[in-house]
Amino acid sequence: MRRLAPMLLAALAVLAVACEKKTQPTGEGNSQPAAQLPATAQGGPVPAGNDVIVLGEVGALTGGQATFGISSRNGIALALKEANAAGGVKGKKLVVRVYDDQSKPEEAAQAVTRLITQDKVVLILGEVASSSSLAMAEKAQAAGVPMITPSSTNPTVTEKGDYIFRVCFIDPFQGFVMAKFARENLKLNKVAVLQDNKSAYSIGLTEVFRQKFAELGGKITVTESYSQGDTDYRAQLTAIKKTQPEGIYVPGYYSEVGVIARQARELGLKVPLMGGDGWDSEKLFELGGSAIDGSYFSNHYSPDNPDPRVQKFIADYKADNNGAVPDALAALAYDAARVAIDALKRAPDTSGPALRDAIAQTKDFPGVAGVITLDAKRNAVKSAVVLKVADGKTSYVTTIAP
Amino acid sequence: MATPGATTLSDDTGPIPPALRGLLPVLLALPVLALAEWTLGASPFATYLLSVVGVNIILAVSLNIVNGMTGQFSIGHAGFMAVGAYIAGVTSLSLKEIGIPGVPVAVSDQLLFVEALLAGGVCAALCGFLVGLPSLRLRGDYLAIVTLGFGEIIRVFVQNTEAFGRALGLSGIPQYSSVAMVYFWVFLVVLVARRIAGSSHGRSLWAIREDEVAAEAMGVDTTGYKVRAFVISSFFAGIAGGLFAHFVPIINPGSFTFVKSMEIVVMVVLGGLGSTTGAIVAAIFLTLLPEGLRSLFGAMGAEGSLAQKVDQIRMPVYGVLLVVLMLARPQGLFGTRELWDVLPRWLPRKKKGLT
Amino acid sequence: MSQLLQHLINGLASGTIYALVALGYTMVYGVLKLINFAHGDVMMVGVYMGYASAFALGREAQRSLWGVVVIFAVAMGGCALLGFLIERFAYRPLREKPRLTALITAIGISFALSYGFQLDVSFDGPFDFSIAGRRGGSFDFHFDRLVLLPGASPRAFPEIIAPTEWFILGDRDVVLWNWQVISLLIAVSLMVALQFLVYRTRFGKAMRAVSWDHRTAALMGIPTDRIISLTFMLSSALAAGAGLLYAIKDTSVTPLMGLYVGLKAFVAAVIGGIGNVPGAVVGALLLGLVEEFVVGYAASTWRDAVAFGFLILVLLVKPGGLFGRVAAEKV
Amino acid sequence: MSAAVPVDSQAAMLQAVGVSIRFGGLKALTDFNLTVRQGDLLGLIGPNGAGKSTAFNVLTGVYQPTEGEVRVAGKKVNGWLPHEINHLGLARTFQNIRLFRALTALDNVKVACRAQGALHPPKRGRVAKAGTALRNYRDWWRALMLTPGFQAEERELTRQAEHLLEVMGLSHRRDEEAKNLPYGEQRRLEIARALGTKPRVLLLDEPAAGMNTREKADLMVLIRRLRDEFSLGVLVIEHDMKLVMGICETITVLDHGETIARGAPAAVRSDRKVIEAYLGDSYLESHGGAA
Repeated sequence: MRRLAPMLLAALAVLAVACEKKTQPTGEGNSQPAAQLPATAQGGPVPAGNDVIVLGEVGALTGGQATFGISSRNGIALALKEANAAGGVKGKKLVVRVYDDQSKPEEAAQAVTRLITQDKVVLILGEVASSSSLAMAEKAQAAGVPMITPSSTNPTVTEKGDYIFRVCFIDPFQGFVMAKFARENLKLNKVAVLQDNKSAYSIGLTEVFRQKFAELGGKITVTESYSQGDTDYRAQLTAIKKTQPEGIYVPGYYSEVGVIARQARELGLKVPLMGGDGWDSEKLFELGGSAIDGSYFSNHYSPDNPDPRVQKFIADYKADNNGAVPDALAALAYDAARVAIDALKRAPDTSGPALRDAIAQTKDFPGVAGVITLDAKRNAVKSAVVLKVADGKTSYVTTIAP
Repeated sequence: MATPGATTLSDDTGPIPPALRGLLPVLLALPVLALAEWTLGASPFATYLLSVVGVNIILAVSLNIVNGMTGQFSIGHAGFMAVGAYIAGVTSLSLKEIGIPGVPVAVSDQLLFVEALLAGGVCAALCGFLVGLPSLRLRGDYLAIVTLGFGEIIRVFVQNTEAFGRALGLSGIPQYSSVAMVYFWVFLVVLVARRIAGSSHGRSLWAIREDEVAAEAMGVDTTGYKVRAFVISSFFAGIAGGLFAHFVPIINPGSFTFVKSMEIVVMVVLGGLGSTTGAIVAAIFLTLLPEGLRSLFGAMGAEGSLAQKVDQIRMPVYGVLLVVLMLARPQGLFGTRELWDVLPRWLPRKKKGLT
Repeated sequence: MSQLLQHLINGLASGTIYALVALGYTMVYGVLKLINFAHGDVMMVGVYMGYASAFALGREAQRSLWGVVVIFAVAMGGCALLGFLIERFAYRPLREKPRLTALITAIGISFALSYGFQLDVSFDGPFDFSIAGRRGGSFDFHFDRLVLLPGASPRAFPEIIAPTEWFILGDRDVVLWNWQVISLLIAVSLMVALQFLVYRTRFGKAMRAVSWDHRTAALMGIPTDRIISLTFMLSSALAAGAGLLYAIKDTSVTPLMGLYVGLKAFVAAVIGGIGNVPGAVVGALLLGLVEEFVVGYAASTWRDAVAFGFLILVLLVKPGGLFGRVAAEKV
Repeated sequence: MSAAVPVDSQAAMLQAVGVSIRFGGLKALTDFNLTVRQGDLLGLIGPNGAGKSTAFNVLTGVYQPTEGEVRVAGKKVNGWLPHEINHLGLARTFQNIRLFRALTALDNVKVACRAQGALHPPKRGRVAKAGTALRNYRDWWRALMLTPGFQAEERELTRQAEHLLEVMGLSHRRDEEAKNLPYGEQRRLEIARALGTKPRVLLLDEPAAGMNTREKADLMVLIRRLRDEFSLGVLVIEHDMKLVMGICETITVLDHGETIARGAPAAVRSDRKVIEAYLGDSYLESHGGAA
């Protein structure tokens, strides 16, 4: 009788398999080359209906990076709304299917697999976090479905293959921008670094900043670390203070940077703080109070940009989202969706290879976060802006080109 | 025939010769697994989902050996999973270009995969031993806090080690895993759990769970047994991690947090502390639930927002579920019984009893 | 040298807060032999209560002395009630069940609180109401939105003690703020009061009796249930006080803060010997200093690992913690 | 004084020499001496709180003696763990029955049968312990592989356990969970479980507690029978004077942790100190001497 256990399990497994099979329309393939299905299945994944084109989006709607995911979702929704109002693409309406990955790469991989095989999306948008984008890129590349990440800045993401694109600049560039700005505009000689050791983004920016700043003749006095979720940074700041820096580079997220600023001032560190696009949030001013005034960060776009295209985007976004000012992530997601729509229009059909080629040809595309030209490595070549924080808002300082 | 497992062993009347009993289930399982692989090879989503389910089953069943059968309380299972995932991942990465001469590439890959898995499992088991030895000597509560701390230490270690990809994680691990491989290990862990439960070792574990002082007085080396249970449990957690690393394109420290540990604990508690099949059922249910809800909302046409709410309330609901479960049915769905003990009456069943 | 002094101040500041939270763990453990995993989250709820009442008081009132008293009273009173409810409905029914059951319940509550508070539930107003004052005047309140659950993103705790620099060494080499001293005073007086309560009052005696053996204590006519309830209320109120001091110090308020602080405080309690009141304080101060010096002088990336490594080391050398004893179970 | 059985070739199986134990300031046991040989049937009595159970706990390794020495089978076992002492041939029951409540009667006994393992004394020392540990893992491996040898062992265990249940008259309860057994049977099951470890000395902690007169009489017969059948030395803690006086050859009386009397039942019964301890001074005063 005890042999019942394994047998039962085996039976259960078969049952589960059977159930799983039933839910899948038979004969449908994926575009994996290894599939034993007829080659015809490879060509064009059939959209859910004949009159719609389905796009897929994976984002962190819950978990640690939820605010980023939600901004991105809103930006994409706006772009699709506009495109549909203008008659859609090839006479078809656009639909986006959004899945939450709870800020976890394994969930992102699961969601993207679902999008590709079950929902038969023609193109994938997402993610913000580079870990999740890497997981998705692997799956999308294997399946031959193009993917555009709006805001993953880690260089390795697009290295996953020729179906993976991005519409933002990469970490090394952002680190370079701040190093250049600190050295040339602020004329700083000695800078300390405080990085978020839990975030690959922060580590990436730190590395490049340190290297560039040293190349430009500056000196890095010390590099300290904290972990996302910490609230007491006095130990690190006390150690930093001893080295008497003229500025501190804090390439972290707004949720921690605000508190760091307060504690730095409390310990008598009055030097300016500098950071990257992770600072971009209304919350920064609440958390940092007046302590954050006089700090600088690099970003993808500035809401102050008088360009009517940008101002129209801001107005439309506000109208759709209870008056919230779009952050850089919303702007990038909006751009990514519009690049995708543009490629869909130009491509002869919606198959993976056709779309891939169309996206790769994107040139001088006027996005709200800069003009987008994709280079051979499928990265956007764009300039960055530097913003200054004062009195509860940001103001444009300068633009730094690659 | 009262106690499934133990007493049935004494039946000499079984049709199967004793020498074969040990291996027979394995022989039976292999063709089933091959069949499953053959039918599922074409559907990546089913493959992925079933792999996730399988890994969670391995985690739940292995944790049940410590938390259920032995009555200890480990809440750092994800830490051991992380050890397995990273060690197996790094092993596979470094052996990526190497093939075993004389065999086809696919076979060589699978052999190296198993080797990587074992490396991960053994390292996890070793960590289990190192963590378990001091804390299992102390009163039960200490195990909880030390395992929790262990998980944190692992996380910090990974975050500071370049070879493990630091915060970004480890990507590019060859995706060797398959449904057959995952379920082979599921099958193994279930077999091991059931055979332990039915053996004299299992009885000693139950005895420790029931009354540690009495067990010690009856000559049970309680610390030794607890450590051994812990080591076996960690080994399988490591294997689960290794499998995970070979079908998820990237592993990073965020996948092995305290929250993951708690998800496994919820599975074990929901299924019934001490019930292997209970752990399996709970693992399947809780893993498929979010996907099921996704499909449901998708079918209802509710995009984004509603499904998103569901994902959001999942964690607090887990918490409330634990409390309600403990108040209403502290023994979990099945208690210490197995699936076949609770099947409806008209099905052939065994008499009630503890293994 | 001045850096060392600053590190000492920082370390002691976090240590005192760990100590207050650790005391709650230790008291509950002493009485019920239960690791109250939800303790840190009760603290978090207390902080949000304080946040809400500071918000309701408005910018002027929250900085006055009576404003601060009201904020502390609301948070500590509210948490005492929460602690009472948790004990009454989640732990008491399980008191005679295996200890594991209550531990799982505690973890469940911790999850429900820390993740429940990450949900966004609010109602759009406006809401107006007023409280009549004694001398004819009235306090008018106006809110645009009523927030039931605050959501995941961090909030800045208002500066309820107007910050002033009190002591500056050299050219701002070592800075000490008024609120740091006030926090320390509040923490120390809470600890002294607790010590007095446990060792000098009838309630304390009853508490210690219950902790020794609650069944026997019940036979001796001690109202066990009431003593346990009171212990919970006391420890929860302490947690709320600690939480407010923490929020004043670090200004950032998030639903997950309870998990982080609670965990560290629990580690401190175990290091000191759980169940032992002075042990919790010493363990907490030690932990605060160890963390500070690891970050200040060694590698800041290894802080959390060192904290837990320290715990495991202590358990290896002294299984009962620094001040605790491993009591053999009564057979 | 201590020689109900004459000192001969029979070695002392259990020996306590000058054992004292202190809990904080409280002396729970002072200068306790005791020798149990094979075939002995000894009693340990005393008023509540006299230190009887403490004595049991020291002998079985639950508590460590503050002073003095405990020897089992000629080995000094201070600092040994209870299960190691058990392996030397010392088994016990508990005052407040501690069965494995959710396990069946048969499994309760089988746990003990198994755990007792080899009859040779447990190894001490690091290297030997590591060896034992490795053997233990190998043992688990055999269980996982269901080797024929392992299956034979399991059958043998079942046979032994069934035999013990039969001896204790519990065969009809074989497959019932221990917690569902009536009180008297639970007591008997505890004895069966203790016997499963193949002890040479059996310590019974108030075996007759809660039994009626008839059951007590049966128990007296049973204890004697067990001693003879299993060649045991037996040490009984009991409140019931009739039972103790009826079966024990030598009785040790404890009061406030001190040994106040020792000897044959008749002698103990008339000992002035014993009566004082049990009945108080006032009883003596009013009755004017030994009862």
